Amino acid sequence: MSLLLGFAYGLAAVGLIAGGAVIGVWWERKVAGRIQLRLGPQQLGPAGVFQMLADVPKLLFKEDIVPYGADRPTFRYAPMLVFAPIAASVAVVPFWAGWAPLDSVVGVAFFLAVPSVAVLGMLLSAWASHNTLSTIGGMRAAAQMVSYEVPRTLAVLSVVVLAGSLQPTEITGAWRWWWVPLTAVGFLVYLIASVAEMNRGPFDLPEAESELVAGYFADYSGFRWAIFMMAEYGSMIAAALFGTALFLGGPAWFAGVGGLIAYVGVACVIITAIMWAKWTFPRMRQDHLMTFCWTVLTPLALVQLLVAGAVAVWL
Amino acid sequence: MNTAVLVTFGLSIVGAIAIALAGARAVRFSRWIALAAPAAAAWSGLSYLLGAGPGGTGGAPYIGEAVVVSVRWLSRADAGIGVGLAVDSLAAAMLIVVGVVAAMVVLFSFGYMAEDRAQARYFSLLSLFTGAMAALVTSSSLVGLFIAWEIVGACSYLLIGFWYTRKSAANAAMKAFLVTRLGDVGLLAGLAVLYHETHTLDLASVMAAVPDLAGPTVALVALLLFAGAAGKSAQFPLHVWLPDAMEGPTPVSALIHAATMVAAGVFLVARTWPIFEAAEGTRLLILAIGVITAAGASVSALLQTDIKKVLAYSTISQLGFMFAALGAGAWVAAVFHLVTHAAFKSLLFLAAGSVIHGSGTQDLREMGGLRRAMPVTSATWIVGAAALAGLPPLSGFFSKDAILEAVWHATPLAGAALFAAGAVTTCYITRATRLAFCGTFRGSARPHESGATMWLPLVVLALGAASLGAASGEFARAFGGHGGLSLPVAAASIALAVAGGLVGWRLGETGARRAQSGVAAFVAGGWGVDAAVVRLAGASVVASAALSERVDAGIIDGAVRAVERLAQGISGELEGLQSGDGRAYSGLVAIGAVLVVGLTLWLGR
Amino acid sequence: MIVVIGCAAAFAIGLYAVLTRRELIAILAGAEVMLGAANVQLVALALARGGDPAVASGFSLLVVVVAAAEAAVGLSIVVTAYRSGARSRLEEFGEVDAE
Amino acid sequence: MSASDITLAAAVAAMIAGAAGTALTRDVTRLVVSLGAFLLSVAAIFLIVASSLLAIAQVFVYVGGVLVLVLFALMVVHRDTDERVGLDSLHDIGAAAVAVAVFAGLVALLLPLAGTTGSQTRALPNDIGAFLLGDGVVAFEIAGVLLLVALLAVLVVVKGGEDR
Repeated sequence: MSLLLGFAYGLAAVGLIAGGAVIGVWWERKVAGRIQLRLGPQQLGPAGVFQMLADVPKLLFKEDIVPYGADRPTFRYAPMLVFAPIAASVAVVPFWAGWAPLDSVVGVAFFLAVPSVAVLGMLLSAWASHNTLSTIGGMRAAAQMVSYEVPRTLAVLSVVVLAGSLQPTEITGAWRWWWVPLTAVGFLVYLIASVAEMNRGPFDLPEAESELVAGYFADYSGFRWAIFMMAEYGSMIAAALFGTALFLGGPAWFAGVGGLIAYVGVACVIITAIMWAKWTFPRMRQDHLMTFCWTVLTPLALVQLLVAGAVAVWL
Repeated sequence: MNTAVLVTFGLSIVGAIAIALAGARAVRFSRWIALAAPAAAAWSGLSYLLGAGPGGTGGAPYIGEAVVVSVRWLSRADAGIGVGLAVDSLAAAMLIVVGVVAAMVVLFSFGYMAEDRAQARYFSLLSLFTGAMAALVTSSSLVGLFIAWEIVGACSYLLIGFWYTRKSAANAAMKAFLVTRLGDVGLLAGLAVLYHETHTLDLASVMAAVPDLAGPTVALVALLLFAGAAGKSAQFPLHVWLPDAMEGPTPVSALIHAATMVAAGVFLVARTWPIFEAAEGTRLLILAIGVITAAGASVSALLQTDIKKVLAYSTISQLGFMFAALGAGAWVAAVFHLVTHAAFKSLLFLAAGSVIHGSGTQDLREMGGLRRAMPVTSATWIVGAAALAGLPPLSGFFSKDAILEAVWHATPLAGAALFAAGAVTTCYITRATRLAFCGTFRGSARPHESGATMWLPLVVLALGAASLGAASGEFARAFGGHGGLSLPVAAASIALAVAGGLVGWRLGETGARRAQSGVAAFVAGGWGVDAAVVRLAGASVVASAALSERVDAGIIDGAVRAVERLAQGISGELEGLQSGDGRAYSGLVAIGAVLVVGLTLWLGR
Repeated sequence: MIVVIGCAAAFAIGLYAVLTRRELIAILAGAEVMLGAANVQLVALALARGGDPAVASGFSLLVVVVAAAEAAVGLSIVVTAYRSGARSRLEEFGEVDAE
Repeated sequence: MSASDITLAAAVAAMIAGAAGTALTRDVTRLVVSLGAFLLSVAAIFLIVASSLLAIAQVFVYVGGVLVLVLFALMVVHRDTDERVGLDSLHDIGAAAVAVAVFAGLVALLLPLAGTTGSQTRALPNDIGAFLLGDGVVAFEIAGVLLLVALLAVLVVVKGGEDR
């Protein structure tokens, strides 16, 4: 029974991410176009909305190329290892006040821990391609993701300390409006670290199309490439939803469907902001990236944790 | 009062660190911190005594009157050691002594050490010493007391060797450290025995447990504690370090080697008085040693040509008086003499420092006529000298007569020896006074009076030395004794003092000669203890070296050779195992694990 | 019971890997297997004997953390050794001290 | 056998399979995948018998951390070889015998200890936290210090390698 339910949730999560990615691509092109004083997609349908429908079959029916010399089974299945954990992490997001698909007592740790398995998929796919550029991209991705997990976890911990629980539904239940000013710095750190975790601009060094072609998925094409892209959008969606729920209290604002709509709306605003950042800032350099993580974000997150801890003790 | 005590320690420790860190440039400011700590100590003692009122505590020294802090340390389920601070009348009196003398010495040092390059170290150590001494007198457990006792000893070592580039100073520091360590071993052993018997080292609990102890145990403990006290207080066989300790700066001699640290032995005995009260035989030994020290050292003082050496032997002699009083059972008199002695002896030392500073020499033969050049110094010196000589109405008269009376009542023989020592005391101090201050100047420098920071402490201490005697009745009553003087003793003592003074005056006129002849040199050198130690140590070292040579060649070398052969044999067999192959190593570990598991199973069957 | 036997088996397999592998990293992986198996064994035995699950889990957590630190140090040594002489096999380290 | 027993048996089987793969495979990626399978099944066993927090920590630290490092190190070491080099082993009957002996010893030693009075409760994160900051605080602190030392050690080792 529970297996069946889990299967249903997994399917739903894949659907959510796939749909989100399709809409997200279109939306990102529109946003980027506006930012760069152009229009973006406009030929198919009103404001080019049917463009996203046209993209899907294109990706699905492209030839699935496996390069000569690649480690074939690993090359084929490593993308799944990138996508699956991110899809799984959506399961602990508290969509409804007091309800999440997987209402675990360690939900927050789950959300932070499970996507880190995706690094393994990236490294394996990079390794399996047997391609220098891919290998460099994979190593960059590993270094970046392992590093940025630290400030991200620390930032989330400040909310955990305030709520006294690792259960997302309990945290949203305990949420108070003054957490927002109190954990503003933590939210910022969480957001930046999340963007770095999903390898999006301005932290997209592992892909770095101008130097590494496309990094760890340089040799992928067709729907395997689409899986990487879906993973990127999926982790953006998950990060935005989870951050909104934890730091901004998402589902706790209103009861019922209104609450869900408001929550998802705010998450969409955050996603838009993440896109905005990608099209605004230039890509960082590798050493700046690491310095920024260890000397700016991590101390900031620690200070935030200290402040939150002091308040929690004082309460 | 509690705050004041804590402020003392805080200031001392923070001050010691801060002054040391701030370095020489900030010393003009930071030395005020070194002055503030003893002031706080004096204030805490004074406020306690004023708060307690006359007769506030009766009977034997009593700890736990006002506990400042108390923590458990090294605690175990069945036993533990507490350390803490507590103030009673005895501690308060000692706090005042330490505080006032230390404050005066620090103030004096402002001028005396003004030219020195290492002032920061100096004031830092003084500050540390003050704190440790305050801890020593207020500690509520013997452990805390012992720790402070050792810190005080370390400060003494560092300050005697303050001018460490001088070989004599470094040697003197080493000697002081080693000789006092001899006594400290006894003290530590005594504490161990006490802990073994009573399972506590809290003073109050230990003292409460003393009546239940067996007689021999108490005697042993008293003897061991007295060994520590004798080392610190320079009593007869262990007195050899104190004259050499004069290598340190003179204010240090005034503070550590006259007023406070050397008196810690007396304090220790007074603090643990119930033990000594129960140990009759040990008290007799203390009396004997005290009298021997008092008499012998006073004769030695008569033959010195160095003004500081005179005072050093005088200090040993006066400490002998105190121990004689302790041996005779009059601990209140001993403590009172400790207080007055602190006042007049630190005064004398500081005045000697002023003389050395003003005349550029510390050799009595090169002084003379300083009365005119240094009026304040000479006037205060004479007050101190008269107090030391025991002339009424100065403080020394009251305290010494109390001792004389007590000892006379205990054993007339010892009393007579002490009377004689008292006469010699007057004699040597009169001689020194005449040599230094009367006649004409024989040295080469131009003597001049010292600055205000130097003569102001002299005046303060002179007032104390002159007037403390008036408090003798109060003092005795505060500790449950009785005041008042015995007229015959007083009369005899005054008569002897006058007679001694006349002789001393004559001795001073003939000028000072370095003691050349055999007997005189023997006496001046501290009754040959140093030489005996050297001879004894030398002989024993040679003997033990010969013995150990035989043991070394026969047993140890043989064993080493046997082990060597064994090791060579074994390693020859085992060298194949050390292949440098990690796989083989881990395999061996695994096989070992299998063997262990198998053995466990087989044994556990 | 099945956990106890399974962990013993995994431990023995890890030991075999440590003993027979030539590549240092593979040896480390074998050691990780041994550590993981021992850790599970610790928890399983503690619970099977009626121990406090919180205590067992807490100590296992510490073991996990410490073992991870050990793995990080071991791998950094391997990588450094490789960079200093392009050696990655155990038998190539016989004369480390000769450098 | 209940459903949870079956899950547990499956997890144990996966664990042994992962361990065997780690020990025997000749392929770098299969080694990583096997080790990952082993570590994940350890996490699954933790989840079933002990505590979800422990399982998550296992995933976080081992799969997300240690395994990535192992793969990373493998990539560094095998970076510049053009053809794929297999991970060869020196298969040895003696080593196998030792391993089997260890297995037998462990089973004989530990199986009698595993009594039947197992507690079926699982630890909540709060209980573990209370233990770690209560009775286990010394161990907790020591582990923290050890981590710091390990961090410094890695820095020193890597720095030293760079200087050389």
